[in-house]
Order: sequence, then structure tokens, then C-alpha cells
Amino acid sequence: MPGMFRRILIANRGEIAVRVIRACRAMGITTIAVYSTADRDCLHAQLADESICIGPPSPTESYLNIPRIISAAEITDAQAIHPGYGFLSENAKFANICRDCHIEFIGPSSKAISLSGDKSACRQAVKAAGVPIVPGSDGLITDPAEAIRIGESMGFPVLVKAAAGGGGKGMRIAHNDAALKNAVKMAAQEAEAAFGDGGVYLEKFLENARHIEVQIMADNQGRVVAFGERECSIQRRHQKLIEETPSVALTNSMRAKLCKAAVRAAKAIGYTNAGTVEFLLAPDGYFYFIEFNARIQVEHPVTEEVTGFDLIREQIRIAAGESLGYSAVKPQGHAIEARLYAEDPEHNFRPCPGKIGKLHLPGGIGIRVDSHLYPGYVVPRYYDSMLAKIIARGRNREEAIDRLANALDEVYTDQIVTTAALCAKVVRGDRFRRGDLGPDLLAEYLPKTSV
Amino acid sequence: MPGMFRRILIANRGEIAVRVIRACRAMGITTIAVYSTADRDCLHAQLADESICIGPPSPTESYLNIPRIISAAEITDAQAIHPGYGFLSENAKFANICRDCHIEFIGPSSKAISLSGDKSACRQAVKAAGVPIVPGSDGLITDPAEAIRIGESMGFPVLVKAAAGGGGKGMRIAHNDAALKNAVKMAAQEAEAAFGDGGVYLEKFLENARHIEVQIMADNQGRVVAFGERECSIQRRHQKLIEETPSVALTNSMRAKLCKAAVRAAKAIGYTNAGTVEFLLAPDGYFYFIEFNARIQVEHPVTEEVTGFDLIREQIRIAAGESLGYSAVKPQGHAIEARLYAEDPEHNFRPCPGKIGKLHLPGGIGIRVDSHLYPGYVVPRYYDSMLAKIIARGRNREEAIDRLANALDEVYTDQIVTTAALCAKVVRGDRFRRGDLGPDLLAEYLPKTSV
Amino acid sequence: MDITELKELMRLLEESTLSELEIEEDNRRVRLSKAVQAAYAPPMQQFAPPAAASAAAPAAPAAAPDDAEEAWAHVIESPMVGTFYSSPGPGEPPFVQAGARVSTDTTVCIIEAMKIMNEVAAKEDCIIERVLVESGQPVEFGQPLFAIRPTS
Amino acid sequence: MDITELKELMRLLEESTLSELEIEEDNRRVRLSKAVQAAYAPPMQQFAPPAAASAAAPAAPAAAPDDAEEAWAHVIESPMVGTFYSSPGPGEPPFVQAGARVSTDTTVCIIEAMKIMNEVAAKEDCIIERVLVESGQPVEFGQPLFAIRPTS
Repeated sequence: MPGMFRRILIANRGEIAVRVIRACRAMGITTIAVYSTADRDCLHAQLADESICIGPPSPTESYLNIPRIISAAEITDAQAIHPGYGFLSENAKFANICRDCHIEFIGPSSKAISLSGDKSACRQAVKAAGVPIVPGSDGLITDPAEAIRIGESMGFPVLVKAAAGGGGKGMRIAHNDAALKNAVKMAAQEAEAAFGDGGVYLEKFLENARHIEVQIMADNQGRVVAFGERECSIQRRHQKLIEETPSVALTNSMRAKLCKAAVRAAKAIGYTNAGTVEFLLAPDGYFYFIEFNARIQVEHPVTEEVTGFDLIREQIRIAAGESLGYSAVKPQGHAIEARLYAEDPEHNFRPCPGKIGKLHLPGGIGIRVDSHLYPGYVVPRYYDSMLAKIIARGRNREEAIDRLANALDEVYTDQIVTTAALCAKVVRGDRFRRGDLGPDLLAEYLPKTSV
Repeated sequence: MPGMFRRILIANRGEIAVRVIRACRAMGITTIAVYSTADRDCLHAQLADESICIGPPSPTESYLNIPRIISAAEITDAQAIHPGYGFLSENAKFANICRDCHIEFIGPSSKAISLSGDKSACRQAVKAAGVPIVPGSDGLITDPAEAIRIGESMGFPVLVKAAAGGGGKGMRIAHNDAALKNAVKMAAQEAEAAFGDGGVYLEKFLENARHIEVQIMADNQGRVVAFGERECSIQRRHQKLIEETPSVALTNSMRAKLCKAAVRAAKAIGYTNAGTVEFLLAPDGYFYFIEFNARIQVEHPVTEEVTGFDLIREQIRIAAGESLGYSAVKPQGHAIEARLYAEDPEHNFRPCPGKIGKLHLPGGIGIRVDSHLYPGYVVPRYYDSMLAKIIARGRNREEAIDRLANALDEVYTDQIVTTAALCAKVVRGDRFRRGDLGPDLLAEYLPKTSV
Repeated sequence: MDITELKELMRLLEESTLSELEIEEDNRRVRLSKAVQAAYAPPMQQFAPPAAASAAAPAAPAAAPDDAEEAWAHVIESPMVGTFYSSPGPGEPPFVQAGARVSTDTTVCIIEAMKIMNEVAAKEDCIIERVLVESGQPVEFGQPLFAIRPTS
Repeated sequence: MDITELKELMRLLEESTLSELEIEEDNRRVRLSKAVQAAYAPPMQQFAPPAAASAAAPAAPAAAPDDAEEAWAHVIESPMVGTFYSSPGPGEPPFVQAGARVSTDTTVCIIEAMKIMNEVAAKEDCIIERVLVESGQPVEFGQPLFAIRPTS
């Protein structure tokens, strides 16, 4: 066991880099930020103890460039790299190279990353461990005729998904034989183009199912602990906008079963460090594993707010070889997160990069703000447009909703349009209060053309 | 029972006005801010649903002016007034006038305010209820000879205190007969000048005692609940700088006794709404009642962070006639607050009003910021110089300290010097970590001339 | 100097992010500048009115003064928070009307605060140009009540 | 004064990071200035270095470049993050020294990144005026390595 790290390099930017820096500082660990020339003034580069420019704005030449990041870690003598989310966080090759260079990768083994990245193989492994998966093909589909046979046997509609997929790419829905035949071809082409891997598989499409994920933490000593669930049903363009925990759709006994299934799934793929197990919850109360996310997620703060744990700290502790030291956590209260993107919801979520002049972010009781914003910051056009996460905590869901809605009203970003007002409208609305979080909810608050 | 208020006027300014506005909004109550001409741009005047100018900068012509505030409440149809802390919050006459005008005063009865304001009479009432008080005179001292008799019987050093006192005014310490004789005269003169009331009383001076206060909430149905203690030993010029809960000086059984004594003291003076019972904890573990604060206090957020309750909401509920609905609260974790004043600790805490240009306040896990600051805000010279409260929450004291120290490092207030750096040094220091919070701690971090 | 040209120059500077413009040619010099303060919008507009709250709230009594202050060079301001009355009692004629010439001892209106009727007198000899507030309307401290033209 | 020309000047200043522009020709003088932007300090200085952390941390490799960039009009920048070596191997003479005349195919140094030695060539024909980095020193992307005087 190498002992706790003294120097960690953060291979990311923006709010998650700031988040990791804060966790490191609270642990007494020296932080090293990397930045592209477009991010010279970004808060993460300013807050870190040391900052190093690794390349031009293009992600492939900076935040996605493995040699440059490894080289930065080597010359700054970093003992470990935290990848954040996105960029290289689920890149098995990067995790491998880090360890080859004797730099700890703060995340799962590259084997576990590979397995969770191959969605079809992951399904099989999890199914073998006795966790229910959405009915579908046993592995990849190579022949349209095979697809039709499976589609007919489990009943339409059917979802065609890319094994290497993500973000809705390479995903198609088919309601009959003819459509399915087409969908298989199209999805394979899309997947080939997007991921360089045309493998696709079939899943039954569950109507009115809810997206519920379970946060897990696994140490290198074989202990896996579930940190409760998050519901992330409010999305725009397959990207989450509002997340909460606990989910109103679960009873305590369903929650216990789901958490148990998540732990079993993690063990089935030999997972370590922080991960998220995604499930579909059908209207009849049955749930099905869909995929495994091998990273810390954007929405991890809602789990932190109800459990009291710092999940980034737990990630670092696990990577340093420490054992979790507990076998269960007991969430309390309710937490909801709203994401502020520099996008205009009135105009089809058109990105709005540019300079933020005056700025006011909310505060006060029950409000947590994770952000890299400061007055005068220029939002660059090269990266994800997320500016801030506003997280509200309450003793119950009502209190969390009231606090979040009012905090969102307080947000003031001069010269830049954000999703704050939209999120305020959504959480204040009757449907959200009732917990009726269907995929069509967001559309009610958007101009017809923007949906 | 009048039912919940629909419109509340906040008779205060700055961060506490913002705090009350946020609590009201989360309850769906319309807020009315009052402001002086110096506070036109203050955040509370901007955040409230309605804002009304009540007078020129001088507090006696604005925030302390009862007719102007009552008149503002009348023309805006406010059903209740929240006084915040300071200004009119402990003014029994104001509480009376409010109720005469059929406006609810969100605080205790004017009778309870009067009794807690008369420190000598309050001591007697609390003593009669069986709560230990610091040995001292049974009521006011009128004759120096009587003072000397009492001083000799209980042993020197002795503290002479003003019955109407506060903020260290009219307070003197005496180590022998001659000094005591003088001290009684001087303190009476000082008290007469400062409060228009020359009444003084004696208390034994307890060396190395710690200041520990208990938060209580009392409803109009006779239920009093203790919300745990706060330790506020780190002060500058008799004003608190850093506060925390729980106190490291208490065992669980001491805490239970202290909370019981606080409830008994509140009942003895017929107290309702939010209040704080102050105790001295002697090095031998005995504790003594010293005084009762009949208001919400600056440092109330640390109690909120460990109990999950919104104390302002509880105040409003009680004032509206609701009963508490619980008989005990169970604090969890640890919380520490540091106050940011616009003062220069390197130069004897010289106030530094003026314009704040760029501004960065911290955020992230476990950090709460209560503040009225925004970039470009001009700190007026007429009022208290407190700019913000940074509150850190952790599962334990170590975690709260680490988070607070790093959050304080992040504070950036362009063009204005604050106490942030001093607070960071203090909480990071060995003595604070050890919990050795003697009154001399702060001096270690100040230039010799500033103490 | 051609006023149209000057206006054009002023507009140019206003619309730019620059703060100064100086032109000197022949025997003419023009210098325009924009205070740094002007870069900050009036703070009362800094925060968008919270949609839900403002929908529920009745009209604020403080809504009017800002506009009025801009518009009138000389005014009589309200010395306190209260309710404005233009006449001594219901049905009675107003103390003053537009066009009235008043002096420093003329009562121009009453402000009621906490059931007390406070007579307000003009601060200087002047002519009332316009009554800015309706009788019975709530007013805040410093709110303009009358637009005036000083006569002394 | 030609308004189109003036507009062009204003736009030029706005888009630059400069704060003043003054032109004097024949009997005409134009002066433009930008105050607001100058009120913002260079962002890297916005946050005071956290006392405790920076005391504990070793010197950052990124400390030098900002000063250097100011001081030299023409430089050869590091094309990558890595370790700078002035010579092909220990004890061997440096590729170039101050005063050397180099062309676009001259190797001026090596940057080692991930155990790979990357030869860096001059981007233009020039004279090396000064070597800005010590051999063996870590460098970041874009960090000036040599001050040069172009010869072409």
C-alpha cells in the first residue's frame, strides 16, 4: 500500500476540476491543474497549487491528449491523476498507461473500464450474476434476420443500441420487423462512425420506464457499498438537467433490492472505486440493469448531500489502497440538483459562450453551489457548456424543491443566457412536485420549436 | 391562531435581511425590505419582492426608527415584522407597538424581552428556577461598601456588569477592595452614558472559563426545545469571530445537563420564539448561567447545519401560532462559522468600507455562504462591517476545519481587506485543532499593536 | 461644432466599450468620456424579478420614484414613509394645485404615518408645476411628491 | 473627421488588449481610451495564493513564462509539455548558443516527453539571442525557450 498521495494532477477542467481541487485541499494534498490555452483564466487553473499549460484549445491536443497529460504529471512529480468525468475518465488505455508510468489512476482498473464500456458484454456478465437485465439479445447482433427473430420473441417496440455507445448515438427504436431491419443497419453505421465500433445489440423498449441509478463505491479489498439511488428522468437531448435523491418512485423495500442488485453487478465485473449502476424501473415496479458508468458522475453531489460523504475523497482513499471502513451508509433528507448550462432553452438550447460580466450565485441554508464561475469569466466555446450545479438539500422533498426554486431565481449571469430560469419553472411546476417525471415533462416548458 | 403570514416586512439590512428573505420565499411568503438611502443597492433591497426606502443613512432615522418602520409595514400591508438581530430586535417597546398596530412581531413577548434585557433581574428569575448562576450580588449594587462585602465573601477577582449592558460596555474587572470600589463607580457612569441606566451588579470572575451558549426554541403552547450548544470563545473586541457546534469542551452528559438547564431558564422567564442561553463553563466542568439573548443570533447557521432545521422558518411558524411539533432534535456532525468583516486585522481591526470590485466567494461540498455581497457592491460606512459568514459542515470536527480553512483561502474581495485570512490562520493553527480556545488565542495571530 | 456630428460621436462612444474619445482638428477640440461607474448597470435592475413571487405580489409602492426623479429637475420630496393626502380631509379642496405659487410656510400636503397627520411645507418659494402622487397613495422616504419651479 | 475611419479605429482598440490609442497627424489629433477593461487585473493574479498550500509546494514549473513573454518580442515556444534539454546528451555541446544563426531545419533543443526525445527545430530563419530555459528544466506548452531575432 503506497500510503496517501501528496501530489495529485487533475486531468480535467471547469467545475469538476475545481471540485477535485477542493477535495484534495481538504485532505492536505497538493494539486496540479492542467489547462489549455483557452483556459488560462479558468478557475481550476487559478485555484490549484500548481498549473501547467498542456496545449491549444482543441481537446484532442489538450484534455484528451494522453502523452501531454502523462508528461505534465511526470514533470510535476504527480503521484496520481484524477480524471474527473468526460475526457479521459473512461479510457481504459489511459488508465493502463498511467499505471505503467507508476502514476495511480484514480478510478477503476482498465479491465473494469473496458468491460463496462462494452455494453453488450457487460450485460451478459451482470446477467450471469443473477441481476435482471432488460430482455434482449445475448450479445451482439450480426444478422438482421436474427434481430427480427429476437424482436418477435420478446415483442415490439425494440431498442437497437451500440455496444460502445453513449449520449444517444447509435441508438434506434423500432416498432415492427421492417423498421427493425433498417434500424440495425443504421445504428451500426452510426456507431461505426461515432465510436469506430459498429457492434450493436437489442433491448426491449420499456415504455414509461424511469431512469434510476445507484451510486456504488468499491475498495481494493473487495468491499462494495451502495450509496443509494438517484433519479435523473429530466433530460434534454439525452443529457441530464435535474437529478434527485431519493427517487419518489421507490419504496424502501424496492430501494433495498435495487441497492443489493447494484452491489452484485459491481462485483460481477470486478469493479473498484466509484461507479454508477443504471437501471430502468418499469411501471409495474420491476427493474432491469441497463449499463455501468465507470466514473464519478456530474450529479454525485446529491448523494453527498444526503449521505454526508465526500465521494471524491472516497475515490482518492480507495486509489491510495485504503479500505472503505464501513459496510453501509444511511441517507437522510432529500437533495435535488439543477444544472446551469450556457444555453438558451428558448432557442433549441443554442450554446451561448462569451463573457459573464456581473454574476450572482445563490447561497444560504441548504444551498450548495459547485461551479468554476467568477465575475468577468469568459465561457470558452470549445468545451461542454455546463457552468454550475445548484444543489438544494432539505429535510424532505418539498423543502428541497422550495429552496432550489428560490435559489435558481437568484441566479444572475450578466450577458449570458442559462438554463436557470427553465429549471426553476420545472421544479416549481405541479408535475415535478407530484413526482410525475416522465420524459415529456420538459417539453411542457419549452417553445414548440425547441423540443 | 391567525394562520400563516402572507406578507412579512424585514426590519433589518445586509446578510440577515437576505437570510430572512430566503426563508420567507421558501415558505411562499411575500417579502418587503426596508432600506436607507445608503442601502438602495444593497442585496436585501434587490432580492425582496417589494422594497421601501425609510430614511437617510443614520440608523436612528432609518433602521432604528420605530415610526418609520411601522409606517412602512402599514402602507405595504405587512402582517408581521422580522427584526433580524441588532437594531430593534431586542427592543421591548418596538415589540409592543407592533402588536398594538396588529402586526405580529416575530420574536418573544415584550415582557420576555424586558426581563432578558435586565440582566440582574433575569439572573434572579433563572436562579429561582434552580439553574446555577455565577456567584454574585442578589440584584443591583447601590453602595460600594455592599460591593466590597460581597466581593470579599465570594473571593476576588470580581466582575462589575451593567444591568442593561452589552458589547463589553459598563463592564469592569476588579482584583481587590480598592479596585472594586472604583470599578463600581466607573461602570455605573459608563452604563449611564451608554444605556441611560446606571444599574450595575457583581459576578465572580471565573478564570479560564469558556463561553458556551444553548439555542432554544419555544412555542406559544409552552413547549421549549434545546437545539444543542455553540462555543464562541474566539472573539475580537468582545465580538465573536469564529463559532462552532458541538463544543469540544462538553461530554454528552454535560451537554444533556446544559440543555436541560437552558430549557428551564427559558421557562423561568416565560420565553417564546428563538433565544440563546449563555453559560460560562469553568475548568472544573461546572457551568453557570450568565445571560439570555432574546433574538436570533448571527451564529445560528452552525446549529442549522447540524440539526437540519431552518431556525428562521421555526421563528415564523411560532409567531404565526404554530406549535413546534417535536420535543427534541438530534444534532449530527460538526459545523464551524467564520465571520468576514470589512476590517484590517493587521491594523487593529480598522474598518475598511468601500467598493468591492471583483469578488469570489467559496462553494462546494460542506460550504454554506450567508452574505449580501455581490461584485461591485459598495460597503457603506454607516453600519456593522460584517460582509459574510462562511459556514463549513463536516462529519467530524477535523473535516469541518479542513473545509473551512480551504474555503477561507478561496475568498477574494478586491479592494477590501477582510478577516478571511486571519480566520484561516486561526482555524488551521494547532491550538484551534486541539480545541484549546482560550481568550488569548486570537492574539497569537495578530501584530502586537493590534491586540 | 455641428450638433448632428456631435450626436453621432456621442452615440459611437456610448455603443462602444471604450471610455474616452478625444478629437482635435483645426482649432477645434472635442473630448467625450464615460465614467467607469457607468459600466455597472443600475443595481436595482441587476436581479431579474423572481417570476413566481412578483406574479403573486401586489404593486410595490416604491415603483414610481426612480422615473420621476429623472424627469424633474426640482421637486418636493416626501420627508417620511406614509400615506399622501392632497387635502385636509375627504371632499375638501386640495392644499395646492398645478400653477399655485407657494412659499416656505405653505402646507402642500399631509403625510399620514402611524395615524398621525404630518403637514408638509414647501422647502423654498416656488411654483407647483405638477402633483406627482395621487391622494391616498403610499409614499416612501425621499419620493418626489411635487414637481416645482423655484421662484427665489 | 471621417466617421468610418473613426469607427475602424475604435473597433481596433476594442478588440485589442491595449487601453489607449492616440494619433496625431497634420493638424489633427485623435485620442481613444479604454478604462473599464483596465479595471480587471490579469486573472491569474485574481486569487491570492493560499498561504499554507503554496508554502508547502515546490516551485511550480509554470512560474517563468509570463514574465518572459512580456520581455521578448520573438521567441521559439515549446511545442509540448516535457523536459527541456539543450544538448543531445550529457556532457555534449549544446545544439545552439546565444548568437547562433539558425534556419528552419536546425534542431535547437530536445523536449523529452514520456521517455521520447522530441527534436525541436526553429520555426523561421533567425539568430538566437538568448536561451531562456536551463537544460533539464520542465517546460509547459507554449513556454518561450529561446529569444530570437528573425533574419528573413
